[in-house]
Amino acid sequence: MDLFLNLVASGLVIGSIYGIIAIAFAVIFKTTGVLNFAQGEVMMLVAYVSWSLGTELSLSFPVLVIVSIGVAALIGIIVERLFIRPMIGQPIFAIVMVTIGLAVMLRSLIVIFWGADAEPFNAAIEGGLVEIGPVVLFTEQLFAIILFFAIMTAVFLFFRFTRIGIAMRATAMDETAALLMGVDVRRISALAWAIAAVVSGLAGITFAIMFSRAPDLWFQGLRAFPATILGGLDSPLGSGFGGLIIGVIGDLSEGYIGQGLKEISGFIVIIIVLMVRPYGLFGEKELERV
Amino acid sequence: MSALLELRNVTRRFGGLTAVDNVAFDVPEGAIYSVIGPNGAGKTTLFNLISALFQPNEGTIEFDGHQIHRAKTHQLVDFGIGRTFQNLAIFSHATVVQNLLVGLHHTLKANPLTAALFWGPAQREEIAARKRVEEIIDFLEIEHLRDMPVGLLSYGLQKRVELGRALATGPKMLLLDEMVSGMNSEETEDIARFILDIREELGVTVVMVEHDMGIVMDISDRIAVLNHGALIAEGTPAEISSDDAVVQAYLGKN
Amino acid sequence: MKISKLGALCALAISTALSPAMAEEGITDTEIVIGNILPMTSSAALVGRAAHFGSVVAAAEANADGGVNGRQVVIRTEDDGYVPARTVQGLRKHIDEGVFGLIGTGAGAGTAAILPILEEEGIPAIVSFSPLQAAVDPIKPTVFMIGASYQDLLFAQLKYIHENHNPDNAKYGVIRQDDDFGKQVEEAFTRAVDAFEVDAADPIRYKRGQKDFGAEILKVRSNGVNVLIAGGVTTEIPTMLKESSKFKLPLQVATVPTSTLPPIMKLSAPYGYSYYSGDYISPMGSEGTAHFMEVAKASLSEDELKALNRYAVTGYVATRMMIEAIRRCGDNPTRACAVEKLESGEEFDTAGVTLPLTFAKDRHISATAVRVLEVDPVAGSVTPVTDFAQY
Amino acid sequence: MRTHHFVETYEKHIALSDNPVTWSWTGLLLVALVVFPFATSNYLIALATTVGIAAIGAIGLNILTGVTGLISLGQAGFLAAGCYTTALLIADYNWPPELALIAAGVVSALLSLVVGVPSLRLKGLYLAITTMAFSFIITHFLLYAESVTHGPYGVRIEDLGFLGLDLASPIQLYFLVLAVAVIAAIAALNILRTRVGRAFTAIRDHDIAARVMGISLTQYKLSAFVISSFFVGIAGGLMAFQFRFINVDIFNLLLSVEALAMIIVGGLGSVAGAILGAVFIVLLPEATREVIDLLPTGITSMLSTYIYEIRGLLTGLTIIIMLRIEPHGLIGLWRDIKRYWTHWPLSV
Repeated sequence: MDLFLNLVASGLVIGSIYGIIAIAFAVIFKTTGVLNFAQGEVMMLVAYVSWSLGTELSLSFPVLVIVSIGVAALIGIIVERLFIRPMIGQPIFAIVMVTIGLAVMLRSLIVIFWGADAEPFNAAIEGGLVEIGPVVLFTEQLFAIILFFAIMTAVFLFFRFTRIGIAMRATAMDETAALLMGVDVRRISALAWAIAAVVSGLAGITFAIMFSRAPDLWFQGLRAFPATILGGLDSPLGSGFGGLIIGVIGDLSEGYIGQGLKEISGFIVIIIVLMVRPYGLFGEKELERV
Repeated sequence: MSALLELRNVTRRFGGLTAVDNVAFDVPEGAIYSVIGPNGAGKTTLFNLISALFQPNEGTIEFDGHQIHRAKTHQLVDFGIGRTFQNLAIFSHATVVQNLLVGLHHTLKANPLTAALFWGPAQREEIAARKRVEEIIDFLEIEHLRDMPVGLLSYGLQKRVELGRALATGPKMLLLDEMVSGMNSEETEDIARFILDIREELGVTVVMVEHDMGIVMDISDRIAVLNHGALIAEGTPAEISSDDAVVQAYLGKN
Repeated sequence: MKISKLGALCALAISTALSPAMAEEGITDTEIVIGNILPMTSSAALVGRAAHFGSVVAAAEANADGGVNGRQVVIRTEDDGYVPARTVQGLRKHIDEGVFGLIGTGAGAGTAAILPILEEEGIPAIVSFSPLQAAVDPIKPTVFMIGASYQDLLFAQLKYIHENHNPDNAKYGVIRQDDDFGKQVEEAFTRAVDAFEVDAADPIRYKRGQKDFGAEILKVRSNGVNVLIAGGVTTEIPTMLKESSKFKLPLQVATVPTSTLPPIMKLSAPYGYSYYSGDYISPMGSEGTAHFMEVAKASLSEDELKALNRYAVTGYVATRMMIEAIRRCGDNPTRACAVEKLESGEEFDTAGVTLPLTFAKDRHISATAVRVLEVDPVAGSVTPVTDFAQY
Repeated sequence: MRTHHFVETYEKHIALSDNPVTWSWTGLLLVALVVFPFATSNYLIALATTVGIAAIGAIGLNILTGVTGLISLGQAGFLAAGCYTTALLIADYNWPPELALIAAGVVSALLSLVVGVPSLRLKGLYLAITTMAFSFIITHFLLYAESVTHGPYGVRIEDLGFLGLDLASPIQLYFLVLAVAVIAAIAALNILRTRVGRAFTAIRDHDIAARVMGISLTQYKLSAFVISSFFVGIAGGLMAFQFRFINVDIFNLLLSVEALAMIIVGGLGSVAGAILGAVFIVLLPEATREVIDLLPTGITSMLSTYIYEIRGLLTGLTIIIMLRIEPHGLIGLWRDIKRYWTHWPLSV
């Protein structure tokens, strides 16, 4: 039982990270139909910039988070403006490919700028232990879980109650209609990228605090793929929960079966789930009109 | 004239909504048969049932001895049913010729292996298919557009290509879903002429869903009227235009 | 098919533009080319880059002395991205552009992949980046190796732990990568478990590039392991230590020599574990590497200096040996001569990094003696706890 | 250039090209490809061999993704299956290489049914990610089923001959790959101009209309998977010939992404586009290296610390610029240029 609970907790921690990144994927996909292959790299860029700010300016953690959110939003907007907006109107496929090119570029840029070495990301929240019954977590691990639920709540409230959030949902459903209703579709695209950069950036920072600020951080972006597919590409909240499920299943399968299953259990799960629900657990089936 | 298509108590529900409600009628062989009704009356759903895109919840559909209500969509052309769609469903990147060739799909035999070799029978059947396509191109008078990507043509011409594609399947019966909506009167007349020619020259039975009352009354042999999924009248154009229920359905609510 | 024109033009243009003037066996009147194929990108870039700069330092040192009998040494490095198929491609490119000898031969599987080509082409090579038994056993005519195998490096540490700490109810465990490198790590574990007749938990495998070791450490904990081989390449080690510290597991930890990499020590510092490492060279920063560092400072940029670690030292030693062998051949060095000098039994000086090294006709491996080191990440110190010995 | 021409026979209608200019260019290209290896270095021959293998794989992927519209991110898995089949059959079971190569195509094609059947209901990116998941599972199996696949040790094959060719010789291997690539291109062009290819396109453009035209989605989607994977499997088998040592490391996601990049950059749905894309993506890193080498030595040595990152940067940038200029790929660019010249001076 002790092992089980700790495995679940450990799975929730890493699953929270996957979940947050998956939310970022889903926000962009839902509003623009693009799967952003550079999400992991954008996340890495935010984490690196935030690390530099933290070490150079020695900001307190809450201030660093707020500044990082601003920086992340800016990064999202700049990337969208420079690389995505000029492609509007082109086949989705071409845009997806641009994000792949962008990913390759960002990975290289970061190493040129910051070097190839891993560095610790020191932050005030790090290092303490929290004991909940038999479960032991580092404070930053608990932070990851809390951050996950905070972002889930924020995303829910944003899409449900804010004007702009509702406009984004409208765009997702019918771009032409949204245009006619006076929604600025271009601004929506920029906003989606900004939100995704902020959300994934926070995950990146948390991940860097838990592990290290290293040039392979982008790989977590790929790790989050199964989560967003499991939850539904067009469902930010579903994608989030998908992350938790993938994380927990991964750690449980490693704990009880082994054989390197942790890394592929997520993929096995999505294959099984998609057989039953081709649009993910929480995704919406597209209506086909004849 | 014997019945080519027989619908018996056909019902189709989507969730709580009954889109087609206990509909029954016969389409005689060689007829031009129209299905009309206000928007949302269930006409397109009915077409989708006849072309096996949906399966009825209740009832049977028989065509020329085949049980459509149990068939797979892709078997229809083998039975002899071709159709067009309300919203254009052509392959817009492909040329006119390529579109028409797709219509001949079920008459050809190449499999991936023989296709890859493109030798003997595979080559001969392609040549034969090209000849057949030329006949249809002649019939529809679109010789000059042969190698145009269909997406670049006018709406009316795209519709005509779609009609050609359906003809290419070599049907006994054609289902035409709102052929003339969005066309000007000249284009509409062209289509009406083609429909008559199709019946006269090719001996094909035509079933059409249509909003344009002009063409319906001009060329139909018989008409079925749907309202809220139910069949409210069936008969010759003259009978239909004097039917109270029909007048009620079209005008009554105003 | 009309675009084929473009293809034709491209093919012609490329074939005429890129054809290099072929240098016979990598030697001209003014230059001699020594090649590396190393992971300059990917998760192993940290060690691959360092090895490359080690070669560069050795070449710079030789060139500062006027080169090798008047010829300048040129180091040419191909990136294989830690992928054996690309190691093969890299070697083909080297052969094409003319290379005299080879130092970096990719990681273990990469080395295995290129061995037949090295034999076919008769290229002298000193394997040093990633020791691989198959490179010298059986002996290949032109292939040499310095350094002990990962198996010996780890076994030495386990033996030290067994003899000096011997925890109550010792239970051995291993977390290792699921590739050929991990295989060697597991072999050391099996060998120690058999030799010391101790209790052991099932080995745990992880996929290359994995970051999170929560579940693995929980397994270690529930198995009651107290002697652990943390078989990561680089950043996996601090992560394993971190998770262990959460439960304050009483662990003796053995690691591969990469644990003497400064960034890894820095990352491990907060978790209160010191760990063992084994090496066949003097640790960085010790007296043994003083000469190397001096030359490095003279020949590398600020940025490049930061990239140095122990893999730079092994790269330096191997390149230095190759250069010395060529020098001993006089004015008209040939590959055959260099090989002959290498296996002549004469000593090669390594500038204090190791004792002078020798190869022999029937022994193409050297520097196999291992010393166990205790790494204290907090103090940033690496302390030898045994003498060099064969394992 | 020609502006108008008329065809007199149906045979000419269905020919791959009725234009003598095209045929002569194609012939010239083939001559160039045959002469090329005698005028260059082994490394460039090896590079050309890599391009050829990539082109075969890209032609295969293009049938699935470009023509049929089923996006696959699982090419690495099928390639691995083919590569391991050939290598293991030769190394452990002493199969003749000729049969082992065909077996690569067959095994890969059969495996694609395992992926294809459960993927029938999936669309777009869901399908893409599912194929990616399968490819991870395939490489995981290859790594862990040690008793069959040698797991982490990889598989080595010794010198081998193929229909009298000595594949250890770069030139002879090049000619084998060239021959297979030409056969693959012709086979693909043939498939695309018959009812099979038209059915694939119909499914991509409008799957409901395709069904109504008598095309069974199940049958043709699976056919697309099988045909595509056969090509990819053959490419994998040729990889085994080329490397003669294989392990799973190379069959990573990046390879699948590169494969997709080839057909997108080259031009979706076009055989020539797939070939162009393969040339482009394989040569891009080499080209960036040449560009860097052309810089003054001072700059080059300044860049040397991050030379590989700079190459990555250029690669990413080139893909982005390429797509910005011409989202329809190189083949689209080529058509634009051709149209421009044909209609000049009216085109301006």
